[in-house]
Amino acid sequence: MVDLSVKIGSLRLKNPVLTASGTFGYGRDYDEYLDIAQLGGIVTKTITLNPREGNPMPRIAETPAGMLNSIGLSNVGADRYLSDKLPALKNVDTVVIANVAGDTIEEYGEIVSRIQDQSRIDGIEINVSCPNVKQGGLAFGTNPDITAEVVRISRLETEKPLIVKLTPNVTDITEIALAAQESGADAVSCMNTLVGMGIDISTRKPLLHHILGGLSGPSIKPVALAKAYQIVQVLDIPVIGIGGIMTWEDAVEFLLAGVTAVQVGTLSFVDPYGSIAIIEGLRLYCQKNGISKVENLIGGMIQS
Amino acid sequence: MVDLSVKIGSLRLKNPVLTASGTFGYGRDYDEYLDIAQLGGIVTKTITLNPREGNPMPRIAETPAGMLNSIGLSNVGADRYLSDKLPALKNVDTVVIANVAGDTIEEYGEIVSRIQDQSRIDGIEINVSCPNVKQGGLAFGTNPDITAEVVRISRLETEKPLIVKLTPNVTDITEIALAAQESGADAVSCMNTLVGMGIDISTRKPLLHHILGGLSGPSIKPVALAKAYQIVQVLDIPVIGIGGIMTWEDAVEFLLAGVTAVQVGTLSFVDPYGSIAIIEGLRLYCQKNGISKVENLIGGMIQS
Amino acid sequence: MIHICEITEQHSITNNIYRMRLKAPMIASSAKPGQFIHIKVRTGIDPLLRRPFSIHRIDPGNEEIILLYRKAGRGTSILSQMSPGDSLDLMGPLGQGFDLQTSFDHAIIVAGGMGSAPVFFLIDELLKAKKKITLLWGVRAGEEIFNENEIRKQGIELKVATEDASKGHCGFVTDLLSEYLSKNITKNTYSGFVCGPECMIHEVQKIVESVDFRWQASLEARMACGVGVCLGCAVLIRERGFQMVCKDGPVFDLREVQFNG
Amino acid sequence: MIHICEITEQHSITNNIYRMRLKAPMIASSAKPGQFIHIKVRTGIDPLLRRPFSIHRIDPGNEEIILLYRKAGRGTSILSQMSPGDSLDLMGPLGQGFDLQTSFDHAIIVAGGMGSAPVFFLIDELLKAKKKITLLWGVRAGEEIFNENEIRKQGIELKVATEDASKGHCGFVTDLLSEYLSKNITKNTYSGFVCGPECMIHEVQKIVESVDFRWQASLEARMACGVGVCLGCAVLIRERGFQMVCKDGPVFDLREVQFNG
Ligand SMILES: Cc1cc2nc3c(=O)[nH]c(=O)nc-3n(C[C@H](O)[C@H](O)[C@H](O)COP(=O)(O)OP(=O)(O)OC[C@H]3O[C@@H](n4cnc5c(N)ncnc54)[C@H](O)[C@@H]3O)c2cc1C
Ligand SMILES: Cc1cc2nc3c(=O)[nH]c(=O)nc-3n(C[C@H](O)[C@H](O)[C@H](O)COP(=O)(O)OP(=O)(O)OC[C@H]3O[C@@H](n4cnc5c(N)ncnc54)[C@H](O)[C@@H]3O)c2cc1C
Ligand SMILES: Cc1cc2nc3c(=O)[nH]c(=O)nc-3n(C[C@H](O)[C@H](O)[C@H](O)COP(=O)(O)O)c2cc1C
Ligand SMILES: Cc1cc2nc3c(=O)[nH]c(=O)nc-3n(C[C@H](O)[C@H](O)[C@H](O)COP(=O)(O)O)c2cc1C
Ligand code: FES
Ligand code: FES
Repeated sequence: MVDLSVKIGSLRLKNPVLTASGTFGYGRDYDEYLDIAQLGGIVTKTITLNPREGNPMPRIAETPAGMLNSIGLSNVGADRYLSDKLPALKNVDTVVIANVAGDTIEEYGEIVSRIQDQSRIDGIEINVSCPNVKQGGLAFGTNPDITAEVVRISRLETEKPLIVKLTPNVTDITEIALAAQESGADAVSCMNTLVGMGIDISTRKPLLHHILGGLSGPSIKPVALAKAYQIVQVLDIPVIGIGGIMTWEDAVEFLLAGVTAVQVGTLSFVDPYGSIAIIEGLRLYCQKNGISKVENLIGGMIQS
Repeated sequence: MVDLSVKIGSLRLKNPVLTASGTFGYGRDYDEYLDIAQLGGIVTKTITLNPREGNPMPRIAETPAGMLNSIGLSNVGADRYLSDKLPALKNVDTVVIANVAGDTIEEYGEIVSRIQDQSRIDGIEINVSCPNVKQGGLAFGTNPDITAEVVRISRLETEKPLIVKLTPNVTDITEIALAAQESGADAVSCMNTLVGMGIDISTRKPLLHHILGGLSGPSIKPVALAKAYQIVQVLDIPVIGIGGIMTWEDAVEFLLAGVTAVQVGTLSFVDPYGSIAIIEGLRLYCQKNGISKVENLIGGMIQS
Repeated sequence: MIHICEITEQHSITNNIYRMRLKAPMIASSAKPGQFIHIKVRTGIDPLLRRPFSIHRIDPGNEEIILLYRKAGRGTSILSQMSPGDSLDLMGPLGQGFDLQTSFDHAIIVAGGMGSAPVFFLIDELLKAKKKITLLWGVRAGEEIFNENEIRKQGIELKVATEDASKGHCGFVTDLLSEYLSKNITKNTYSGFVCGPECMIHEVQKIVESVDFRWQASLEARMACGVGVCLGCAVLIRERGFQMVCKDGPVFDLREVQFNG
Repeated sequence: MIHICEITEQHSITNNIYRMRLKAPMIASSAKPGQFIHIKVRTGIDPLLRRPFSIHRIDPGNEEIILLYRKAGRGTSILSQMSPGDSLDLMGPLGQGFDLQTSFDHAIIVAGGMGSAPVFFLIDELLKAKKKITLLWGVRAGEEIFNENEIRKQGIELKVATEDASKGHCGFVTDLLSEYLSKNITKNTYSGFVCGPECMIHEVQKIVESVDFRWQASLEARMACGVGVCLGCAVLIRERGFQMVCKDGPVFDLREVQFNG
């Protein structure tokens, strides 16, 4: 028997595979395709204090080995999240992480405070990749001081495990990751999407209504792995790897680079069962290679 | 007859397609596969004052729709560049751009001064993606002040068209591009490779000896297009688009986003004739669509 | 549900329109007209996303579904190169089909281009329910019209418009609709159905503004998940806000769709 | 040169070793043993890069070249699914082959695993030049040994080593070499050739340190361009510094190769 469990701060996950925010709805949308209790955990779609309609269409496009999205944080808002979405996860034996965002630093504190007493929420992931109007539209997470402030204010509101989801669109991600750690984050997840765009040459229109969007999928895997590896070198808290994970081999790659768990995003769109297939693949890989605990893989890269 | 020519500062290119530095040797390596006089221009491999052996193996690896490299600026050095490589391009009717780099700000000035009186060199591209030891190994081009200083010192040495090749691994590329423009650059090229990595899970070793390397190829196209578009919005000088261009459609996409010319890199490895195929494709596309000058495409994206 | 289905037949109808049969017992026995399937045209990462296709027809006896598709880009050209015996990974049936429960006697169907794909399944069901049918069918070139005899033999009133004047009315299918409405419709025992490109559907919306029976439209949008998760395929529906074409549609009440511009 | 070549034959030799024939007149007429071709296994971006394969043999009469390859990953498994009639885009012949101009009577060849691929072309040329040949061939399992009778009939001395003891010596081909050298070699009318995985070649380098005839080794390295441009496939060669496996090799003087560690 292989022990697949891992620990993110005080959270024990039955295995290191979670589904990423925005790619698994509020947790029950893929019930027809998989048993969510088999997952290490679910990160729900980013919620904000008030509901949001999201951006005009088109919102998605395909790119070489990837996709662009500019959904615009369309979500049901905190009230409906608490009244409709969370209760639907009541008796599910897996970890539920609520992902939250705000328009201002204060709003991060408010949304955390609004949901933090829910026993069904096992951890809170802070999405700092939203545009900060005060900073000229650059994401909160591109500035270490602002990131620190967002984390600090959220930390004041909750004792639940607090995970900061980093944006990769920065010069030095270790600086931001350290700021998150020093302000009280229990873990960081790395990474959100890269900024990208595309143009339909037949109509001459941008592929996305908002022109710029977020790139995800296998094309970004090498970048995600590099960022995760870089922050693993400087942090003491656990890192969750995200970006382009499609197979159990990809998951092993991230674990060897030093992350404690992974999230899969775009994969679910292509193969709703893909996250479970990764878990099965990990188990088999460990069995075959005599690895009794998946934790033993973490950081196991051999430097040549 | 379609007019494919474009202007980069005082440089007139017969068409907007150049081959990117490091992917076309010193200009004559692909002679068996194409007639280089048909190219808009050639950017030669980055040269430094002294020859460099480059990094230990492995230096390259394949990734989803892309590749990683850490060649380590292996090059013949300024002397052999001038004595062997440049003369071989003597009677070729195309634009030759020398790409240069240094270990210190001063070295940039020295290498520019060393080559700038060569009539065969039509322009100089400054590679600011090399690690700056004084800045803790971050590339020169990640800091606007250092970029400005590199450009200023190079500008003092030459009146040749000066192109600054930007690194994408920054929070705000417009800031760096503006610094380059204000310090006297005649154009910028965008972009160099993204930082990425990979691990061979069977050996547990990193795919590259140096662990981190540069990601190129179709996977980075959406990022390259976004960066190019962003700097086109703020600059007055021309922008050359680079990153993942594989087809004439990709080239049109970049032109519509506002670049004046493009460079193709990884494509040449996959299809040495690819650059010429792009030029032919562009010509045909213009003909079919009644576009008399390719310049009319530049910035032609229609915002919805 | 995800199904691995064998291709049992593949034919080209024109230069770039293909008809494909797939062994898919579960879908053949449960699908409704207007629903679609979501296909991974090949394993691996290129192309990455699935491609949505309406169910063109079902052949329950053979446990088969039939697709009708146009070679439009990378995904469909890979599809077009596949052969009987090859397998496809598909999800479905997805989405809400046409609502045929409302009371009406006479279906008036407007189909444009590949919008004809779902229309044949719709017609098969309408015939079972003994409805009168008028089909207004617009295409670029006459060669894209197929099954003409079968259609007429079934007692369906068929009017064709071609953009290149090679068959029927020269012009748009919306011309046929305007003409039809101006002549025929008096009472509201009709029900309207429209499938085709967005601009055509938008045009139909304007034309039928004043007629007082129900119109259902089948919309298209770029899709990632196909099941309402990614929120990528939104369409603005009056009073309901953004709805997902994949999950809440692809069939919507025509009058409630808010097109951009 | 880039060639679009038709596959004329494809057979599996074992579970995952394949032999492929390609119509390639220019290559068949000009290639030298030790050279390789660089294949785009399919159009598009996945996989992105070409894959290098030694020329296993040529059949000039039929204007064909023959490859021998192991299904190792994505690219080779796509190759293994191709059929006669399909076409491949390939560059070649590339690199410097073996130098057969040096004077020697007796070739001693060490082949490990897929290193046997270029060896057959080499043997064909050595036979034409009327050289004596000793082939030491190491594989994991006996089933990977093929053409055994043909080889012996040609008067070649063949010794086999298998790791699973299913044929010949149980162990490594380097054991065979040590033994062979300890018994046979007295004068320097020999010339040595070695093809196989890096660790084996490295081992051979150590073993032949004290013998005083020339050894040539065919190396492998991950490649992008295949023609010396990307500088990706460097190998450290004594006195010459970094050389490119694709352009300066893949054949190098064994004694001059500097392996890591
Ligand atoms: C509900 C629904 C039903 C459809 N039914 C049919 C049908 O029965 N027959 C048929 O021929 N076509 C149908 N389409 C359109 C079909 O999905 C596209 O033609 C197909 O996705 C094109 O893929 P490609 O790879 O060949 O083109 P590419 O242009 O290479 O595709 C690039 C991306 O754009 C998307 N895309 C391109 N065209 C369309 C389009 N018209 N609608 C939505 N997304 C698009 C693709 O899915 C892909 O993500 C339907 C679309 C939807 C949404
Ligand atoms: C000069 C030369 C000659 C060769 N001749 C033969 C031959 O005749 N028969 C044969 O079976 N194999 C040969 N190889 C090895 C062959 O190139 C690889 O097995 C093949 O590239 C694997 O591709 P893949 O997509 O199946 O594997 P993947 O592991 O999916 O490939 C991923 C990447 O690694 C590279 N790679 C993987 N394995 C090797 C390897 N052993 N050497 C170099 N690059 C590798 C691939 O080219 C690709 O870029 C040769 C290699 C070289 C350099
Ligand atoms: C359609 C879509 C919607 C997303 N929405 C969110 C979101 O609401 N909040 C968030 O933190 N990340 C969101 N993401 C980012 C993913 O959680 C993930 O970080 C990213 O897609 C990279 O992982 P992948 O390559 O596995 O998809 C979204 C991604 C996609 C593709
Ligand atoms: C193998 C390799 C070597 C490169 N060497 C250089 C170099 O010496 N100098 C430089 O400025 N850029 C170098 N580049 C970056 C390319 O010029 C180009 O900016 C990058 O590859 C993105 O373009 P592409 O996606 O078309 O390859 C190199 C790229 C590759 C793949
Ligand atoms: S395609 Fe994902 S919500 Fe419709
Ligand atoms: S593969 Fe590019 S130099 Fe050898």
